Amino acid sequence: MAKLLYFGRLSDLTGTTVEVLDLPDDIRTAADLRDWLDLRFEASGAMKEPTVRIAINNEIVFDADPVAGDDEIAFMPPVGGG
Amino acid sequence: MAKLLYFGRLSDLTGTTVEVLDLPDDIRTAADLRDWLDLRFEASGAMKEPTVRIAINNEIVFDADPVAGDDEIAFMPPVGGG
Amino acid sequence: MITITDLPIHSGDLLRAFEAENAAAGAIVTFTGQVRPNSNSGAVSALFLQAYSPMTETGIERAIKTANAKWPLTGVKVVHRVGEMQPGDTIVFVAAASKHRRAAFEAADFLMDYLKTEAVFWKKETVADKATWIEPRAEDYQDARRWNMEQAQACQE
Amino acid sequence: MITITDLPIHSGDLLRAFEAENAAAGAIVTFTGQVRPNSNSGAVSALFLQAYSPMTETGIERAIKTANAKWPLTGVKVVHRVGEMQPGDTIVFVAAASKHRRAAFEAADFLMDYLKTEAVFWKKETVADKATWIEPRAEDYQDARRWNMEQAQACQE
Repeated sequence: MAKLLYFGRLSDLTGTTVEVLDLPDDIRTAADLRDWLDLRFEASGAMKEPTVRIAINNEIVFDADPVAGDDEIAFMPPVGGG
Repeated sequence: MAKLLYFGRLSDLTGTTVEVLDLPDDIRTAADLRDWLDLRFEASGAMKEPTVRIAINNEIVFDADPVAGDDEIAFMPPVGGG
Repeated sequence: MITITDLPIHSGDLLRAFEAENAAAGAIVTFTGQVRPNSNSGAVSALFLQAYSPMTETGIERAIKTANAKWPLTGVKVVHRVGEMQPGDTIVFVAAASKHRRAAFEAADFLMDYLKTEAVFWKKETVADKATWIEPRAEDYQDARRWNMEQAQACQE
Repeated sequence: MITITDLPIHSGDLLRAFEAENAAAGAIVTFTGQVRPNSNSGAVSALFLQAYSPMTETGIERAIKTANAKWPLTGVKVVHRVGEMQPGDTIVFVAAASKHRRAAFEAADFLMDYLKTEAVFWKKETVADKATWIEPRAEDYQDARRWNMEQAQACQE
Protein backbone atom coordinates (compact mmCIF):
# COMPACT_ATOMS: atom_id res chain seq x y z
CA MET A 1 0.00 0.00 0.00
CA ALA A 2 1.23 3.51 -0.85
CA LYS A 3 0.70 6.44 1.49
CA LEU A 4 -0.28 9.67 -0.25
CA LEU A 5 -0.04 13.02 1.52
CA TYR A 6 -1.66 16.23 0.27
CA PHE A 7 -0.35 19.46 1.80
CA GLY A 8 -1.54 23.05 1.84
CA ARG A 9 -4.21 23.94 -0.70
CA LEU A 10 -4.10 20.44 -2.21
CA SER A 11 -5.82 19.00 0.86
CA ASP A 12 -8.82 21.27 0.14
CA LEU A 13 -8.91 19.81 -3.37
CA THR A 14 -8.58 16.16 -2.34
CA GLY A 15 -10.72 16.51 0.78
CA THR A 16 -8.07 14.76 2.86
CA THR A 17 -4.49 15.19 4.01
CA VAL A 18 -3.60 11.51 3.79
CA GLU A 19 -4.80 8.34 2.13
CA VAL A 20 -3.43 4.81 1.99
CA LEU A 21 -4.17 2.79 -1.15
CA ASP A 22 -2.96 0.36 -3.78
CA LEU A 23 -1.62 2.20 -6.82
CA PRO A 24 -2.80 0.97 -10.25
CA ASP A 25 -0.17 -1.23 -11.94
CA ASP A 26 0.40 1.18 -14.82
CA ILE A 27 1.72 3.93 -12.53
CA ARG A 28 5.50 3.75 -12.85
CA THR A 29 6.67 7.37 -12.37
CA ALA A 30 5.83 10.47 -10.41
CA ALA A 31 4.44 11.96 -13.63
CA ASP A 32 2.07 8.97 -14.06
CA LEU A 33 0.85 9.52 -10.52
CA ARG A 34 0.22 13.25 -11.15
CA ASP A 35 -1.87 12.42 -14.24
CA TRP A 36 -3.87 9.71 -12.51
CA LEU A 37 -4.63 11.82 -9.40
CA ASP A 38 -5.47 14.89 -11.44
CA LEU A 39 -8.20 12.94 -13.23
CA ARG A 40 -9.31 11.13 -10.08
CA PHE A 41 -9.83 14.38 -8.14
CA GLU A 42 -11.02 16.38 -11.19
CA ALA A 43 -8.23 18.77 -10.28
CA SER A 44 -8.05 20.58 -13.67
CA GLY A 45 -4.26 20.35 -13.73
CA ALA A 46 -3.63 21.37 -10.09
CA MET A 47 -1.80 18.08 -9.39
CA LYS A 48 0.38 18.65 -12.46
CA GLU A 49 1.58 22.21 -11.74
CA PRO A 50 5.38 22.43 -11.77
CA THR A 51 5.27 24.49 -8.54
CA VAL A 52 3.75 21.42 -6.84
CA ARG A 53 6.77 19.30 -5.93
CA ILE A 54 6.65 15.62 -5.11
CA ALA A 55 8.62 14.04 -2.27
CA ILE A 56 9.01 10.26 -2.14
CA ASN A 57 10.06 8.92 1.25
CA ASN A 58 11.09 12.45 2.30
CA GLU A 59 13.20 13.26 -0.75
CA ILE A 60 12.14 15.65 -3.53
CA VAL A 61 12.01 13.71 -6.83
CA PHE A 62 11.77 14.55 -10.53
CA ASP A 63 8.67 13.67 -12.57
CA ALA A 64 10.57 10.91 -14.38
CA ASP A 65 11.61 9.21 -11.13
CA PRO A 66 9.96 5.87 -10.29
CA VAL A 67 7.28 5.32 -7.66
CA ALA A 68 6.86 2.01 -5.81
CA GLY A 69 3.70 0.53 -4.34
CA ASP A 70 4.86 1.00 -0.73
CA ASP A 71 6.22 4.53 -0.98
CA GLU A 72 5.21 7.52 1.10
CA ILE A 73 4.46 10.14 -1.55
CA ALA A 74 3.84 13.79 -0.63
CA PHE A 75 2.35 16.45 -2.90
CA MET A 76 3.84 19.76 -1.86
CA PRO A 77 2.58 23.14 -3.12
CA PRO A 78 4.93 26.12 -2.61
CA VAL A 79 6.26 26.05 0.95
CA GLY A 80 6.97 28.86 3.38
CA GLY A 81 6.79 29.38 7.13
CA GLY A 82 7.77 32.21 9.44
CA MET B 1 33.07 79.58 37.25
CA ALA B 2 33.40 77.25 34.26
CA LYS B 3 32.90 73.51 34.60
CA LEU B 4 35.38 71.42 32.60
CA LEU B 5 34.73 67.74 31.88
CA TYR B 6 37.36 65.32 30.58
CA PHE B 7 36.05 62.07 29.13
CA GLY B 8 37.61 58.76 28.17
CA ARG B 9 41.41 58.74 27.86
CA LEU B 10 41.57 62.48 28.59
CA SER B 11 40.65 61.88 32.23
CA ASP B 12 43.82 59.74 32.59
CA LEU B 13 45.82 62.68 31.23
CA THR B 14 44.21 65.35 33.42
CA GLY B 15 43.90 63.10 36.47
CA THR B 16 40.27 64.08 36.91
CA THR B 17 36.93 63.84 35.14
CA VAL B 18 35.71 67.24 36.24
CA GLU B 19 37.04 70.54 37.54
CA VAL B 20 35.41 73.88 38.29
CA LEU B 21 37.54 76.99 37.85
CA ASP B 22 37.81 80.58 36.67
CA LEU B 23 39.06 80.75 33.10
CA PRO B 24 41.85 83.24 32.37
CA ASP B 25 40.52 86.44 30.73
CA ASP B 26 42.37 85.91 27.45
CA ILE B 27 40.45 82.68 26.67
CA ARG B 28 37.78 83.69 24.19
CA THR B 29 37.27 80.61 22.00
CA ALA B 30 37.28 76.83 22.21
CA ALA B 31 40.65 76.91 20.40
CA ASP B 32 42.12 79.19 23.10
CA LEU B 33 40.93 76.76 25.75
CA ARG B 34 42.52 73.79 23.96
CA ASP B 35 45.88 75.63 23.79
CA TRP B 36 45.77 76.68 27.43
CA LEU B 37 44.80 73.23 28.77
CA ASP B 38 47.32 71.45 26.57
CA LEU B 39 50.12 73.49 28.15
CA ARG B 40 48.61 73.28 31.66
CA PHE B 41 48.42 69.45 31.56
CA GLU B 42 51.61 69.04 29.50
CA ALA B 43 49.41 67.05 27.12
CA SER B 44 51.76 67.24 24.10
CA GLY B 45 48.90 68.14 21.78
CA ALA B 46 46.34 65.64 23.08
CA MET B 47 43.87 68.44 23.94
CA LYS B 48 44.26 69.88 20.44
CA GLU B 49 43.62 66.72 18.40
CA PRO B 50 40.82 67.27 15.88
CA THR B 51 39.26 63.92 16.90
CA VAL B 52 38.76 65.40 20.39
CA ARG B 53 35.50 67.33 20.07
CA ILE B 54 34.36 70.05 22.43
CA ALA B 55 30.79 70.38 23.67
CA ILE B 56 29.67 73.60 25.35
CA ASN B 57 26.48 73.30 27.39
CA ASN B 58 25.73 69.97 25.65
CA GLU B 59 26.22 71.16 22.08
CA ILE B 60 29.23 70.29 19.91
CA VAL B 61 31.03 73.49 18.95
CA PHE B 62 33.69 74.56 16.45
CA ASP B 63 37.12 75.72 17.57
CA ALA B 64 36.30 79.31 16.61
CA ASP B 65 33.16 79.35 18.77
CA PRO B 66 33.22 81.49 21.93
CA VAL B 67 33.49 80.16 25.49
CA ALA B 68 32.00 81.99 28.47
CA GLY B 69 33.15 81.97 32.08
CA ASP B 70 30.11 80.02 33.31
CA ASP B 71 29.93 77.37 30.56
CA GLU B 72 29.97 73.62 31.01
CA ILE B 73 32.71 72.55 28.63
CA ALA B 74 33.31 68.88 27.79
CA PHE B 75 36.38 67.44 26.05
CA MET B 76 35.24 64.38 24.15
CA PRO B 77 37.64 61.90 22.52
CA PRO B 78 36.11 59.58 19.89
CA VAL B 79 32.86 58.13 21.24
CA GLY B 80 31.35 54.69 20.88
CA GLY B 81 29.25 52.35 22.99
CA GLY B 82 27.63 48.99 22.31
CA MET C 1 18.86 23.73 18.01
CA ILE C 2 15.54 23.18 16.17
CA THR C 3 12.12 22.91 17.78
CA ILE C 4 8.83 22.46 15.93
CA THR C 5 6.03 22.80 18.45
CA ASP C 6 2.28 23.26 18.70
CA LEU C 7 2.67 25.02 22.08
CA PRO C 8 3.01 28.80 22.57
CA ILE C 9 6.52 30.20 21.99
CA HIS C 10 7.94 32.47 24.71
CA SER C 11 10.72 34.45 23.04
CA GLY C 12 11.80 36.15 26.26
CA ASP C 13 12.53 32.81 27.94
CA LEU C 14 14.23 31.50 24.81
CA LEU C 15 16.45 34.59 24.60
CA ARG C 16 17.44 34.30 28.26
CA ALA C 17 18.43 30.64 27.79
CA PHE C 18 20.23 31.37 24.50
CA GLU C 19 22.23 34.18 26.14
CA ALA C 20 23.28 31.90 28.97
CA GLU C 21 24.49 29.30 26.43
CA ASN C 22 26.31 31.99 24.43
CA ALA C 23 27.56 34.29 27.18
CA ALA C 24 30.98 34.53 25.56
CA ALA C 25 29.69 35.30 22.07
CA GLY C 26 29.53 39.09 22.23
CA ALA C 27 26.69 39.58 19.74
CA ILE C 28 23.24 38.01 19.68
CA VAL C 29 20.50 38.80 17.16
CA THR C 30 16.96 37.47 17.45
CA PHE C 31 13.94 37.56 15.20
CA THR C 32 10.40 37.03 16.46
CA GLY C 33 7.58 36.62 13.94
CA GLN C 34 4.05 37.15 15.21
CA VAL C 35 0.63 36.49 13.69
CA ARG C 36 -0.49 39.88 12.38
CA PRO C 37 -4.03 41.03 13.19
CA ASN C 38 -4.54 42.21 9.60
CA SER C 39 -3.78 40.86 6.16
CA ASN C 40 -4.42 42.33 2.71
CA SER C 41 -7.90 40.83 2.80
CA GLY C 42 -9.00 42.00 6.25
CA ALA C 43 -8.94 41.18 9.96
CA VAL C 44 -7.27 37.83 10.67
CA SER C 45 -9.03 35.59 13.19
CA ALA C 46 -6.68 32.58 12.95
CA LEU C 47 -3.56 31.20 11.31
CA PHE C 48 -2.92 27.49 10.83
CA LEU C 49 0.58 26.16 10.20
CA GLN C 50 1.31 22.69 8.86
CA ALA C 51 4.73 20.97 8.75
CA TYR C 52 5.91 17.68 7.26
CA SER C 53 8.30 15.91 9.58
CA PRO C 54 11.07 14.96 9.20
CA MET C 55 11.47 16.96 5.95
CA THR C 56 10.77 20.24 7.77
CA GLU C 57 13.45 19.57 10.38
CA THR C 58 16.09 18.23 7.99
CA GLY C 59 15.59 21.26 5.71
CA ILE C 60 16.09 23.67 8.61
CA GLU C 61 19.14 21.68 9.74
CA ARG C 62 20.67 22.11 6.29
CA ALA C 63 19.96 25.86 6.35
CA ILE C 64 21.69 26.12 9.74
CA LYS C 65 24.63 24.16 8.33
CA THR C 66 24.81 26.61 5.42
CA ALA C 67 24.68 29.54 7.87
CA ASN C 68 27.50 28.01 9.92
CA ALA C 69 29.58 27.66 6.75
CA LYS C 70 28.92 31.27 5.71
CA TRP C 71 29.43 33.00 9.08
CA PRO C 72 31.50 32.36 12.23
CA LEU C 73 28.63 31.54 14.61
CA THR C 74 28.85 30.26 18.17
CA GLY C 75 25.20 29.24 18.33
CA VAL C 76 21.92 29.13 16.40
CA LYS C 77 18.37 28.44 17.58
CA VAL C 78 15.20 28.01 15.51
CA VAL C 79 11.80 27.49 17.14
CA HIS C 80 8.78 27.24 14.85
CA ARG C 81 5.16 26.83 15.81
CA VAL C 82 2.60 24.66 14.01
CA GLY C 83 -1.15 24.19 14.42
CA GLU C 84 -3.78 26.83 15.25
CA MET C 85 -2.67 30.33 16.24
CA GLN C 86 -4.33 33.67 17.02
CA PRO C 87 -3.17 37.22 16.18
CA GLY C 88 -0.26 38.26 18.41
CA ASP C 89 0.93 34.66 18.87
CA THR C 90 4.56 34.01 18.03
CA ILE C 91 5.03 31.87 14.90
CA VAL C 92 8.79 31.76 14.81
CA PHE C 93 11.83 32.63 16.94
CA VAL C 94 15.32 32.65 15.46
CA ALA C 95 18.53 33.50 17.35
CA ALA C 96 22.12 33.72 16.11
CA ALA C 97 25.22 34.34 18.24
CA SER C 98 28.63 35.38 17.00
CA LYS C 99 31.71 37.28 18.06
CA HIS C 100 30.87 39.66 15.19
CA ARG C 101 27.67 41.64 15.18
CA ARG C 102 27.47 41.72 11.38
CA ALA C 103 27.64 37.90 11.26
CA ALA C 104 24.87 37.58 13.85
CA PHE C 105 22.61 40.01 11.95
CA GLU C 106 23.24 38.38 8.58
CA ALA C 107 22.80 34.81 9.83
CA ALA C 108 19.44 35.60 11.51
CA ASP C 109 18.32 37.44 8.39
CA PHE C 110 19.42 34.55 6.14
CA LEU C 111 17.64 31.95 8.29
CA MET C 112 14.42 33.99 8.21
CA ASP C 113 14.61 34.22 4.42
CA TYR C 114 15.08 30.45 4.32
CA LEU C 115 12.13 29.90 6.67
CA LYS C 116 9.88 32.19 4.62
CA THR C 117 10.57 30.68 1.22
CA GLU C 118 12.19 27.25 1.53
CA ALA C 119 11.21 25.72 4.85
CA VAL C 120 8.60 22.96 4.57
CA PHE C 121 5.52 24.67 6.07
CA TRP C 122 2.10 25.55 4.73
CA LYS C 123 0.04 28.42 6.11
CA LYS C 124 -3.72 28.91 6.14
CA GLU C 125 -5.13 32.27 7.14
CA THR C 126 -8.72 32.81 8.27
CA VAL C 127 -10.26 36.21 7.45
CA ALA C 128 -13.98 36.70 8.11
CA ASP C 129 -14.61 32.94 8.39
CA LYS C 130 -12.89 32.35 5.04
CA ALA C 131 -9.73 30.23 5.17
CA THR C 132 -7.10 30.77 2.46
CA TRP C 133 -3.76 29.01 1.95
CA ILE C 134 -0.98 31.61 1.82
CA GLU C 135 2.11 31.07 -0.31
CA PRO C 136 5.32 33.16 -0.19
CA ARG C 137 5.13 36.64 -1.72
CA ALA C 138 7.36 37.82 -4.59
CA GLU C 139 9.07 40.01 -1.96
CA ASP C 140 9.98 36.93 0.11
CA TYR C 141 11.58 35.19 -2.89
CA GLN C 142 13.42 38.41 -3.73
CA ASP C 143 14.78 38.68 -0.15
CA ALA C 144 15.90 35.06 -0.30
CA ARG C 145 17.76 35.57 -3.58
CA ARG C 146 20.09 38.04 -1.85
CA TRP C 147 21.91 35.06 -0.32
CA ASN C 148 22.30 33.15 -3.55
CA MET C 149 19.86 30.52 -2.28
CA GLU C 150 20.51 28.44 -5.41
CA GLN C 151 23.91 27.77 -3.86
CA ALA C 152 22.30 27.04 -0.50
CA GLN C 153 19.89 24.66 -2.21
CA ALA C 154 22.73 23.00 -4.07
CA CYS C 155 24.36 22.34 -0.68
CA GLN C 156 21.17 20.62 0.37
CA GLU C 157 21.24 18.12 -2.45
CA MET D 1 12.22 54.16 24.73
CA ILE D 2 15.77 54.88 25.96
CA THR D 3 17.27 53.66 29.22
CA ILE D 4 20.83 54.33 30.39
CA THR D 5 21.43 52.24 33.50
CA ASP D 6 24.18 51.02 35.79
CA LEU D 7 22.11 47.94 36.72
CA PRO D 8 22.27 44.55 34.95
CA ILE D 9 20.27 44.31 31.70
CA HIS D 10 17.92 41.32 31.33
CA SER D 11 17.27 40.99 27.60
CA GLY D 12 14.75 38.18 28.03
CA ASP D 13 12.49 40.32 30.23
CA LEU D 14 12.94 43.31 27.92
CA LEU D 15 11.99 41.21 24.87
CA ARG D 16 8.88 39.86 26.61
CA ALA D 17 7.73 43.39 27.49
CA PHE D 18 8.58 44.72 24.02
CA GLU D 19 6.60 41.91 22.37
CA ALA D 20 3.58 42.68 24.55
CA GLU D 21 3.76 46.36 23.54
CA ASN D 22 4.18 45.42 19.86
CA ALA D 23 1.95 42.34 19.60
CA ALA D 24 0.43 43.61 16.35
CA ALA D 25 3.74 44.41 14.67
CA GLY D 26 4.49 41.08 13.02
CA ALA D 27 8.29 41.33 13.05
CA ILE D 28 10.63 42.04 15.97
CA VAL D 29 14.43 42.08 15.78
CA THR D 30 16.65 42.39 18.83
CA PHE D 31 20.35 42.83 19.34
CA THR D 32 22.13 41.99 22.58
CA GLY D 33 25.75 43.02 23.03
CA GLN D 34 27.73 41.28 25.77
CA VAL D 35 31.13 41.92 27.34
CA ARG D 36 33.45 39.48 25.58
CA PRO D 37 35.83 37.44 27.73
CA ASN D 38 38.71 38.08 25.33
CA SER D 39 40.04 41.07 23.43
CA ASN D 40 42.99 41.39 21.04
CA SER D 41 45.27 41.96 24.01
CA GLY D 42 44.13 39.06 26.22
CA ALA D 43 41.59 37.95 28.83
CA VAL D 44 39.25 40.76 29.83
CA SER D 45 38.56 41.11 33.55
CA ALA D 46 36.35 44.22 33.41
CA LEU D 47 34.76 46.79 31.14
CA PHE D 48 33.87 50.30 32.27
CA LEU D 49 31.37 52.41 30.33
CA GLN D 50 30.99 56.15 30.77
CA ALA D 51 28.14 58.34 29.40
CA TYR D 52 27.55 62.09 29.37
CA SER D 53 23.94 62.91 30.14
CA PRO D 54 21.90 64.42 28.62
CA MET D 55 24.04 64.38 25.43
CA THR D 56 24.05 60.58 25.35
CA GLU D 57 20.26 60.38 25.58
CA THR D 58 19.53 63.20 23.13
CA GLY D 59 21.92 61.67 20.59
CA ILE D 60 20.19 58.28 20.82
CA GLU D 61 16.80 60.01 20.57
CA ARG D 62 17.91 61.64 17.32
CA ALA D 63 19.13 58.27 15.97
CA ILE D 64 15.73 56.73 16.79
CA LYS D 65 14.03 59.66 15.06
CA THR D 66 16.19 59.02 12.00
CA ALA D 67 15.31 55.31 12.10
CA ASN D 68 11.61 56.14 12.31
CA ALA D 69 11.96 58.40 9.28
CA LYS D 70 13.83 55.71 7.29
CA TRP D 71 11.66 52.69 8.14
CA PRO D 72 7.99 52.09 9.05
CA LEU D 73 8.51 51.07 12.70
CA THR D 74 5.86 50.44 15.33
CA GLY D 75 8.31 50.51 18.24
CA VAL D 76 11.97 50.91 19.18
CA LYS D 77 13.76 50.25 22.46
CA VAL D 78 17.38 51.01 23.42
CA VAL D 79 18.82 50.01 26.79
CA HIS D 80 22.48 50.77 27.43
CA ARG D 81 24.51 49.97 30.49
CA VAL D 82 27.15 52.19 32.09
CA GLY D 83 29.63 51.67 34.94
CA GLU D 84 31.59 48.53 35.79
CA MET D 85 30.83 45.27 33.97
CA GLN D 86 32.23 41.74 33.83
CA PRO D 87 32.57 39.35 30.87
CA GLY D 88 29.17 37.92 29.88
CA ASP D 89 27.30 41.00 31.16
CA THR D 90 24.96 42.65 28.68
CA ILE D 91 26.17 46.10 27.55
CA VAL D 92 23.36 46.95 25.18
CA PHE D 93 19.91 45.75 24.13
CA VAL D 94 18.21 47.13 21.03
CA ALA D 95 14.77 46.11 19.74
CA ALA D 96 12.89 47.22 16.62
CA ALA D 97 9.34 46.24 15.65
CA SER D 98 7.74 46.62 12.25
CA LYS D 99 5.13 45.09 10.01
CA HIS D 100 8.01 44.32 7.64
CA ARG D 101 10.83 42.02 8.69
CA ARG D 102 13.39 43.79 6.48
CA ALA D 103 12.59 47.13 8.16
CA ALA D 104 12.97 45.59 11.64
CA PHE D 105 16.35 44.02 10.72
CA GLU D 106 17.68 47.18 9.10
CA ALA D 107 16.52 49.51 11.89
CA ALA D 108 18.14 47.36 14.62
CA ASP D 109 21.32 47.11 12.53
CA PHE D 110 21.34 50.89 11.91
CA LEU D 111 20.82 51.70 15.61
CA MET D 112 23.70 49.39 16.57
CA ASP D 113 25.98 51.11 14.06
CA TYR D 114 24.96 54.45 15.56
CA LEU D 115 25.59 53.19 19.11
CA LYS D 116 29.02 51.80 18.17
CA THR D 117 30.35 54.91 16.42
CA GLU D 118 28.26 57.97 17.26
CA ALA D 119 26.63 57.44 20.64
CA VAL D 120 28.24 59.43 23.46
CA PHE D 121 29.95 56.67 25.46
CA TRP D 122 33.54 55.92 26.38
CA LYS D 123 34.78 52.40 27.12
CA LYS D 124 37.68 51.26 29.26
CA GLU D 125 38.76 47.65 29.09
CA THR D 126 40.87 45.94 31.76
CA VAL D 127 43.19 43.15 30.57
CA ALA D 128 45.67 41.69 33.08
CA ASP D 129 45.24 44.65 35.47
CA LYS D 130 45.96 47.10 32.67
CA ALA D 131 43.08 49.45 31.79
CA THR D 132 42.90 50.85 28.25
CA TRP D 133 40.38 53.22 26.70
CA ILE D 134 38.86 51.61 23.59
CA GLU D 135 37.77 53.71 20.62
CA PRO D 136 35.69 52.49 17.65
CA ARG D 137 37.47 50.25 15.15
CA ALA D 138 37.82 51.09 11.45
CA GLU D 139 35.30 48.27 10.87
CA ASP D 140 32.72 50.04 13.04
CA TYR D 141 33.07 53.30 11.09
CA GLN D 142 32.83 51.33 7.86
CA ASP D 143 29.62 49.61 9.00
CA ALA D 144 28.16 52.97 9.99
CA ARG D 145 28.93 54.52 6.59
CA ARG D 146 26.57 52.01 4.95
CA TRP D 147 23.64 54.12 6.18
CA ASN D 148 25.02 57.38 4.90
CA MET D 149 25.48 58.56 8.46
CA GLU D 150 26.52 62.02 7.15
CA GLN D 151 22.87 62.40 6.21
CA ALA D 152 21.75 61.07 9.57
CA GLN D 153 24.08 63.53 11.27
CA ALA D 154 22.76 66.34 9.09
CA CYS D 155 19.25 65.46 10.34
CA GLN D 156 20.54 65.85 13.87
CA GLU D 157 21.68 69.43 13.37
